[in-house]
Amino acid sequence: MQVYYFSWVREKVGTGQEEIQTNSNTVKDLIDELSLKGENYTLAFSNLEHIKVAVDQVFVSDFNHPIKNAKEIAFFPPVTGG
Amino acid sequence: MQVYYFSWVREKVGTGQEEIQTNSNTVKDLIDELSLKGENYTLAFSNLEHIKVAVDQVFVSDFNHPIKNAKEIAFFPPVTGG
Amino acid sequence: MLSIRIQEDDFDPGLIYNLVGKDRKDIGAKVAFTGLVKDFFELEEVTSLYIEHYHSMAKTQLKNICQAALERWQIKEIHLVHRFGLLKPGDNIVNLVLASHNRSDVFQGGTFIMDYLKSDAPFWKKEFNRKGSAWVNQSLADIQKMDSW
Amino acid sequence: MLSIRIQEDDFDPGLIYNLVGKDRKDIGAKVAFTGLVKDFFELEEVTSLYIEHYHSMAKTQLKNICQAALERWQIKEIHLVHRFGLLKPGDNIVNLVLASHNRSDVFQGGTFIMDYLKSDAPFWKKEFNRKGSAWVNQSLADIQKMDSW
Repeated sequence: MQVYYFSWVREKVGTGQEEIQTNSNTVKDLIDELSLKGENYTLAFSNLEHIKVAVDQVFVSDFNHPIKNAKEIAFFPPVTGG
Repeated sequence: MQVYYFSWVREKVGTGQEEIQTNSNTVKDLIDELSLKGENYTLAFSNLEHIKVAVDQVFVSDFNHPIKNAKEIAFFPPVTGG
Repeated sequence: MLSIRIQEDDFDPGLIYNLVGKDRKDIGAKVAFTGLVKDFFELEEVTSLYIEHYHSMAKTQLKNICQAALERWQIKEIHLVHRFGLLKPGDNIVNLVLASHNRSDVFQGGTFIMDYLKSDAPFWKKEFNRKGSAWVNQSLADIQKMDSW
Repeated sequence: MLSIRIQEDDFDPGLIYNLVGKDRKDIGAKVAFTGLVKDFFELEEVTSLYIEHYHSMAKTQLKNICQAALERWQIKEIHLVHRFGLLKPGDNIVNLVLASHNRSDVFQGGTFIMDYLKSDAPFWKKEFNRKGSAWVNQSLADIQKMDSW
């Protein structure tokens, strides 16, 4: 699946987009898996209170939301447009 | 004093402005006095529920409001601008 | 900055909108409101609308309403124009532009000014169509909107 | 009519405002809102503002927000533009124009769309000045405004 990072999450991870092969079942599982990839990921996901998630472009407030069959997951801080 | 009439009050009275010499003490007294001047005035002031009054360009909700020393009195229906 | 005009001539809402706050760097939000003549309201197939007004009192009232908004919200600029005379469907009647730091100040201030203008500024509308004419009645909704502030 | 654009290029708020509802005779009220870059916010003496966005989701979210407004109020036209990229103080960020029969529909619809856009549309702002840079934080007030609807 495609994983997107925006704003300071992107800056901390060091990339805006990557293709991930995963067996994770939920958003939380994916975050745990990503956090093992390196210190940049650990830092980016160190405080999940500041992280918003969209699964296939829809906001998901429950981190136990399933991600099986999802095509794209995005992690970013609360939005500040307008 | 100058007396002004606007909208359908003006149309019923038949003039938009006139100079009146009066000894009336209140708005109500002036209306009674004007109503005696002719059928056009009687008709214009027949239902005071639909008449708004401004004394020296300030809305007055009490028809017992004094008009001694007033320079201009205006009679008109509720406003509909904007 | 407060600018209020009452005039018979037309104005250009887009031009006014672009000019308000131009070259300032402290404006984060602008709102414009324009009221236009519809071809229906009290009457059907309206061909023209006559706007009568009590000039001296209208100027005072519009100023009072805008001053109240300036005291209540953080607003940097208010530009208000109201027309009188004989207009046609599609014509501009009234135009309001507000500029501020914040969006909620301009939205609330704009709504407030228009609500009060509708109930407190001495303007009257008369509609004409092929069959006749009718003075527009003040709507209960407009009185309630003003009273809600 | 619903028009939504997300673009890097600038736009002309006055021109858009004048075009919306042009030649229609059933529009009694128009509202425009423009959000602009201020030279202060999280930082002082801001020299530039970078707007990042999640394009596909932003398009969907803006459309959803506008559709919700169309269902809730009597609105004839909505024209929304949001910019991304590197901007300077005084530059336009977002522009919204609504047209309707009635003023309360455009004021309420406009406030609603901007409140939701601030909390639900995936755009992020980063301010730059001579000393450094900072991502703008979402304000509690903005969350409360959205929740109030």
